[in-house]
Amino acid sequence: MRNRALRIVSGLGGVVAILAITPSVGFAQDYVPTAQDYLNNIWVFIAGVLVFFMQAGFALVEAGMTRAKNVVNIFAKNMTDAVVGILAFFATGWAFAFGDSGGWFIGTSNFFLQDLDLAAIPEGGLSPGTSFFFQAVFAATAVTIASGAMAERTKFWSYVIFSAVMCAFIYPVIVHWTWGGGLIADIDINGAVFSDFAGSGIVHMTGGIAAFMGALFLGPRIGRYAADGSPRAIPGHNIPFAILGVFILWVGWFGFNPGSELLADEFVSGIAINTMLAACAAGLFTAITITLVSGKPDLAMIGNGVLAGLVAITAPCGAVTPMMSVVIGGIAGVLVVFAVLFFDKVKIDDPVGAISVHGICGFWGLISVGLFATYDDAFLGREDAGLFYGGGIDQLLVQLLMAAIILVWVLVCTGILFGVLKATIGLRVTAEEEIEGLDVLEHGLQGYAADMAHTS
Amino acid sequence: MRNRALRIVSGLGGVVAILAITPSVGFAQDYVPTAQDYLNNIWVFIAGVLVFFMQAGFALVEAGMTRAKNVVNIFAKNMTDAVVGILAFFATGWAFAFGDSGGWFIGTSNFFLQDLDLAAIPEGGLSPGTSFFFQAVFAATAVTIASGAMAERTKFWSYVIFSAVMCAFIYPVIVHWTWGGGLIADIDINGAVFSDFAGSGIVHMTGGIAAFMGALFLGPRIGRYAADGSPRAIPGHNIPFAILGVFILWVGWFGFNPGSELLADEFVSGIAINTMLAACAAGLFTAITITLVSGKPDLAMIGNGVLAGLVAITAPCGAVTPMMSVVIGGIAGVLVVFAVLFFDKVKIDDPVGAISVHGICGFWGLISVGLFATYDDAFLGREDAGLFYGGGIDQLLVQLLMAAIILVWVLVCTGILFGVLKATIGLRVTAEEEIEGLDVLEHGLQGYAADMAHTS
Amino acid sequence: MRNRALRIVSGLGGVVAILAITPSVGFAQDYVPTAQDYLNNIWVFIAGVLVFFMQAGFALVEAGMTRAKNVVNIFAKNMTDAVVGILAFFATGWAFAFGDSGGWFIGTSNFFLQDLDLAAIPEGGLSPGTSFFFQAVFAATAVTIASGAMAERTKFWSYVIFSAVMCAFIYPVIVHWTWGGGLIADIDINGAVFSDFAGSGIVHMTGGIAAFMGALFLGPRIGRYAADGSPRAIPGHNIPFAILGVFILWVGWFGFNPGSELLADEFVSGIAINTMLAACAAGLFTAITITLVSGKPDLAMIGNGVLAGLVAITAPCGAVTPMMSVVIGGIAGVLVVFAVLFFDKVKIDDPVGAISVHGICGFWGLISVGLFATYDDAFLGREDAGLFYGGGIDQLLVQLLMAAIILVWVLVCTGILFGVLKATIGLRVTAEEEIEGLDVLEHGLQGYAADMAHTS
Amino acid sequence: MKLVTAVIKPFKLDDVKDALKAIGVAGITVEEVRGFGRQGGHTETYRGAEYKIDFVPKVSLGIVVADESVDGVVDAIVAAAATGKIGDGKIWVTDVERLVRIRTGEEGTDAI
Amino acid sequence: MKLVTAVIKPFKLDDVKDALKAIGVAGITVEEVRGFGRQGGHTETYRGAEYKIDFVPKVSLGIVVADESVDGVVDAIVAAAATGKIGDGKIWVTDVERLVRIRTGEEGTDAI
Amino acid sequence: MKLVTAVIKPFKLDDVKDALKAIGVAGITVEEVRGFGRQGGHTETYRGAEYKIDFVPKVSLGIVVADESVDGVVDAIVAAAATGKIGDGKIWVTDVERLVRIRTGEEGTDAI
Ligand SMILES: Nc1ncnc2c1ncn2[C@@H]1O[C@H](COP(=O)(O)OP(=O)(O)O)[C@@H](O)[C@H]1O
Ligand SMILES: Nc1ncnc2c1ncn2[C@@H]1O[C@H](COP(=O)(O)OP(=O)(O)O)[C@@H](O)[C@H]1O
Ligand SMILES: Nc1ncnc2c1ncn2[C@@H]1O[C@H](COP(=O)(O)OP(=O)(O)O)[C@@H](O)[C@H]1O
Repeated sequence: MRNRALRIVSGLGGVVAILAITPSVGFAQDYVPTAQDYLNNIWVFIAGVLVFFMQAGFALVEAGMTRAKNVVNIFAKNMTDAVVGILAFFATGWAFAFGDSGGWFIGTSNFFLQDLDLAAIPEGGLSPGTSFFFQAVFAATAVTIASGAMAERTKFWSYVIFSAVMCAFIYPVIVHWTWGGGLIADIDINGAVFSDFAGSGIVHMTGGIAAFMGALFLGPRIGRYAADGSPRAIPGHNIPFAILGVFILWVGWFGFNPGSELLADEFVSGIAINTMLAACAAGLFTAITITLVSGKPDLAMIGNGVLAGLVAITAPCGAVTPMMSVVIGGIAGVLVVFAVLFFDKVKIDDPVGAISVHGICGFWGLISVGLFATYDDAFLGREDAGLFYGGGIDQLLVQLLMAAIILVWVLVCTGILFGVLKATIGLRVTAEEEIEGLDVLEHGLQGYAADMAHTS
Repeated sequence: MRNRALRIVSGLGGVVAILAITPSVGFAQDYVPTAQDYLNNIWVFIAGVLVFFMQAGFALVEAGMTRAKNVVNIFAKNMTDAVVGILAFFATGWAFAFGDSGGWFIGTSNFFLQDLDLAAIPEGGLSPGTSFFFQAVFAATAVTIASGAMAERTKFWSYVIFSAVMCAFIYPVIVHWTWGGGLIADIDINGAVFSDFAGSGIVHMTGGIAAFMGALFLGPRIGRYAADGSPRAIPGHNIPFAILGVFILWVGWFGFNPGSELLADEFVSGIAINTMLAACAAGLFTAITITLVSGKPDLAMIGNGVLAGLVAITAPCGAVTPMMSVVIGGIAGVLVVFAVLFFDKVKIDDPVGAISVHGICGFWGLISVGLFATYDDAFLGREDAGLFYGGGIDQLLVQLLMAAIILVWVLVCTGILFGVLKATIGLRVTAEEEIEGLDVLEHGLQGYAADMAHTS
Repeated sequence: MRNRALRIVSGLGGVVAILAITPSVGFAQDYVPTAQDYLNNIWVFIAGVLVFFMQAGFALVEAGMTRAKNVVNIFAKNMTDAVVGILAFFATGWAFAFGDSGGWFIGTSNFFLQDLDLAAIPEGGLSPGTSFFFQAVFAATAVTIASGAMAERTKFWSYVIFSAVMCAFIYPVIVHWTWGGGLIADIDINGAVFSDFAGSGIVHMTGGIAAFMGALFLGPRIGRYAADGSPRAIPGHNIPFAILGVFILWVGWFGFNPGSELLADEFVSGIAINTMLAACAAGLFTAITITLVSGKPDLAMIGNGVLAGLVAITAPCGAVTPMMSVVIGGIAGVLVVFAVLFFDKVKIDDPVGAISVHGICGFWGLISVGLFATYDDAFLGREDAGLFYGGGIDQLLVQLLMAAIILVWVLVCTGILFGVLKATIGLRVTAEEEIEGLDVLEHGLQGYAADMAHTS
Repeated sequence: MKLVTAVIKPFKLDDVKDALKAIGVAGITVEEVRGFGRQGGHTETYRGAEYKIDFVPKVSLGIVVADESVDGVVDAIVAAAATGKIGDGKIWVTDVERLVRIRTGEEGTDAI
Repeated sequence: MKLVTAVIKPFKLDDVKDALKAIGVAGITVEEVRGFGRQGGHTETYRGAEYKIDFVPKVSLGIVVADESVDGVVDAIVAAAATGKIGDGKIWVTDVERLVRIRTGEEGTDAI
Repeated sequence: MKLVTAVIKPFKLDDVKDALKAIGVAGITVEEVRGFGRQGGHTETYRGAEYKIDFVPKVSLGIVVADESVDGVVDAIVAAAATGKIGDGKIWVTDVERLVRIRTGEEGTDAI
């Protein structure tokens, strides 16, 4: 038992002294962790908190880029991603992703964290508790990406179901195939193995593809396209929210990428620098590109640009130089502009650009490893794996193969899911509800109630 | 003295190398701390920063759930809780809470941090500096809870005085009785001793009771009840603010609970997981409950729900399993809905639900330890203390006794305080001021000035 | 190479175990860092993340204190400070500041981080990677300060150029002269050497002077002064944004000052306490002062006050007692009010008070070291250097000399820069654009588009 | 038909609405407006500099009614909106030559 | 000249504007308003307590036209704004005795 | 009595208000409106897609005055609001049959 006497201040100038001799959460364990072990776990936990903070960022970006009449619904969807998504990952997600698996497909143990000693820190590694916390907030991120593309027209309860299935099954299976050691982890082309350090593909491309399918099944918002089929902008109602959201997401990314080192080592700050520079380069190149395309530095697009850079560097951040991070980010910043224009043209209505930012630039990040990798990020298992560093095309092929597998899996799963939802309880609100706004009809609430209406 | 030469970059690739040989803040000390000691202190400090961030969350939740005409006053009150509250805790709060005490009642040394070596890190513990920082931000949290219940009708300067007294005296005494080793810490029922890991009772119930008294002494806002006495909703003017606030509070809670371990050990992430799951379960169950009650998933109520789960798990987070955290949170999520409805009916006008969230669910969290405790959280001093784990009712009795003591103390103290304020400078603004809004009349400012009014 | 096998979960209950044997980002190194070394670097990195978060705070404060019609432009400027500023610091800033220098003036190596082993952690110090990250976010802070004073009338692309030059050259040179070991670091008056622990002068005064020059070259906003020359207030459009920004900046300052210890040692929390208390005291004294001056507790001014206290304590936070921190902060809180009134009177239109907060109170913080320093903050190299602690006036003189050098340098550089911009592409938007608002004309975007305008 | 325009204090809106409902008024169009008048404004200071809040928030109601209903409507508004304090507001009546219900195309009093 | 005032559903604004442009209307002044009428509102609950959203968002258009154009304008609005659903709104016409273009000081129909 | 309605550029509001005060106007009711007219709007692009900002922000003033004061009021507004640039706005005058001060029940010019 832990010594309570030491928990209670003995009165010596308020010094709180505690000795943690035995477990309080979790059962006993053999290995006695070192200060470095504790540091590793505390650091990754803190990184996880930064990642969780991204939930607020996603909510703000989505809310800011859409209309006031739907703002309550948008925050409700994002709150759902955290609340339902994390519960789903707790129930089955973690088990499917990291549970023991006979074969390549799926894990089948530790549902609801059963039979896990959360406090057992292995030598030089993370305790199951730390791992679960970090993985759970990642899952919440993966699902919330789709929310933006489905904004302003999705039935709330249908979205809740999507969110649950995504975190309970679709995403965890991909994690099992990669970080969990399944299907994709087994690919080996002349020694080249997959590398997706923090999840450009596993997390963002997955979310982006789900976003695409959501937007596809829903169809564009009323008024988004003119009679002649030309796209008409529906400007967001609160740009400050959107950009505040971008800043918060950027902050969160300093947990997302550096935290994925899963250790408190000498490489953390280098990973952070790559993350920072890619975001900056992307923002700058988006500003230049959109100014050339439409004449003005459209801040909403620049916001997309910064996020595009962050998404792209998520895979290569541990394997490339700062200079190449600028290149990768810069390309993402150009890419995202044309991607947004493209999806607009083909009538995929994505109010916040989630497909372009997370889907397209997630893909770009994944293959950029095959082009620019020079350091061993502990996935690659070798130096100079990138094509431009003499590594040949093997790595590029593995990355492409990986992207293809993720694409197929998410297309099929979300296709079935959205199809079933559409056929049963329905995916889209009525035209009347969409025109009046979802807030009052779905939630009985106005986002911005006027004082007027309720005094006396 | 510390070697300045090392402070200034010698030019070797910009490597900043420093050796801290002797103290800079605080005086000399004997024990030479280990890396683990430093880790403990840095971690708890960072947790304290997260807790401080909660101030922004409280301000946003309160502002979002009230009217635009009072938004300046609401941010002013929350800023006061930080500014005045922390100064008051510095002046006398810490001394009363953690100063040496002859007996059970109150500490009487170290006013204004006098005679404390802030930098003295004891073996396996926290320095007075780290402890003070962490405790000070807790104090600011305790006082700011009441702000929400007193919103839209309280005189600013009266609130300032309340805020000061709360942090200078009322709250510190409770801390002294518990974490400080006084009255409540001395209770022992067949070996069962109090357990309030991070303060469901000490911090939140305390704040909730003060909130109740504030709302009681103030009376309901004009227009809150119809002529026939039936409650009329006064919807908040900015739901996005409210939910952003909930997200920020949630983030802060990852400092509040895990930081209360007061060590960087293997239990931190488990505590965080319990915190996260309880919040999720509460949010989900509130969504379901309010939908059954009023037909729609009211996001403002769901926001309360998430906070209710966080408050409830604050006491048991170190002693229960993840599964039981879901149960505790889920119950809190249901409880908070009916608590809000109840206080509405009895004409206690609590604009943000502070009494229900912090008072009622703080109480629930406190007794839930007596029901579900299975691990030793270093307060309990034993395993399986909970009723449902064969620990008998002793623990439950201690927790109930503790709750009763807190209830009486806060009722009496705040009763006297609000009574005196009401009898002297007055507690409530004039009806005219309340109708016009507090912002312009109390602060000379509009929350949202129109561009119109000030161009040319 | 790093062991991939350990990267991929072997299935043992999802425990992710990793051993980082060799570098992934950066090349090999000789010294094997200890747990304490890793802790130092992780801590300073996390502090850097908090500092980066300040970008959001600056954006919110500026946006909240200005008009809705310019809110997009304001967020665009602040995003630019991060995006362009950090890229500029990466390109040349770091090299000028910390590169090898033959003499006192400027560094000339490691442009674009060339020839730096980012991962090389020296004994008891920070790796170049950690140092760069921390210094880069500081640079972004220094430049963003000026944004507020130049709000609502500056051409976007001119601001972009200012932002780049500031981070690429003007600020880095000052850093080289001080933390970099140049001109100012070489000053020695009877053993008294400069001390600017976290940059009241180096960062904030620099930013404040640039802000002054910007406001001077731009001239006041249309309508800011009545025909008779009397100042007319232009109230901010969103006080909640402004105060949320203040809270975020306050949080960030817990990275800014404690992080500047550049070590995870026993002094971190003391530095944080000084920072916290100075902010509180400043907020309180500003509230009292402005109430005496204008009759009401003007929250916008109180927000300035809190920031004034934070700026002032930034230099002395490592050298003074908590009590003296209250004094230093309190004085700053009074100072800022009269500074704002003064600049108003002399027709320097500073919409957010950046000159008063960062310039004046940065100067105050710098000289306060000469008055109140009692501990050795590792710059001073001695105890009791302050005038009031028997240290004589030597320290005061050094601080004054330092301030004078910074003043001259920034006045000259920004004078030339703004002069050139004004003479070429122009610094200020047209009167018509200023009246209509910069958002639509510069960015093609409204900050708050009405739903109305885009349905059907 | 006539258009009755009433400028009242915002917190009186619910009372006035209920009063009008009570006498059978079927429709009202409401706007948030700012009023300048005898009530005057405040002179406040923002960050030390003075500014006048000349315009106080008001609510304006527009009600189209049949000629014979005008007096009743005006009286009802006065009764419900009056506080006796300066700034209670104004009511004015203008002539409406034609009224159309968009949904049906009905004209005149049928459209009210 | 006449002032044509039309209260319509917000999402119809673009259609109505285009319809009026089509028939040569040179100017419109638009306001966001709240309407109370047959359409009624919702009774919602906020944190468990009931409240009525009596007023639904509408948009009001004010158009000054020459007498002879009134019918055309009214018809155009009805055609563009009608959905057949309750709440489509109203149009009313009042007489304008004088119109001035501020820029030029022009009066009467020249000022339209 | 007459109701003078003026639609002006927002930044001219203070000047117009002061000008009206100067000639003894006791009360004004102001609204933020959006204007469509010769001034035209902007075609902007948002995230790559075009949209028209057809309506530019304007401010509308409503002033009820005695018949004899109309010309003075109109002239004062024109003088204060004119910039000579397109988009300065319009002023129109309609007849008011009845005016009531809610506070006192006073009618007619006494109520102004
Ligand atoms: N001549 C007027 N024309 C238009 N609106 C007016 C006029 N006079 C007053 N108002 C409106 O009525 C409101 C109340 O008028 P005010 O003179 O302040 O109080 P009271 O009506 O009690 O004398 C004003 O705020 C303004 O909106
Ligand atoms: N008598 C009236 N006076 C002024 N505005 C009215 C009147 N009747 C209706 N309105 C406006 O017209 C809108 C639509 O009217 P409503 O009765 O709801 O539907 P409909 O016009 O189809 O019968 C209302 O919301 C209100 O803004
Ligand atoms: N026929 C009209 N009816 C109502 N409002 C009008 C009319 N014509 C113009 N306006 C209003 O006057 C404003 C200015 O008119 P505009 O034609 O743009 O410039 P100008 O009045 O200088 O010719 C418009 O934005 C609109 O609000």
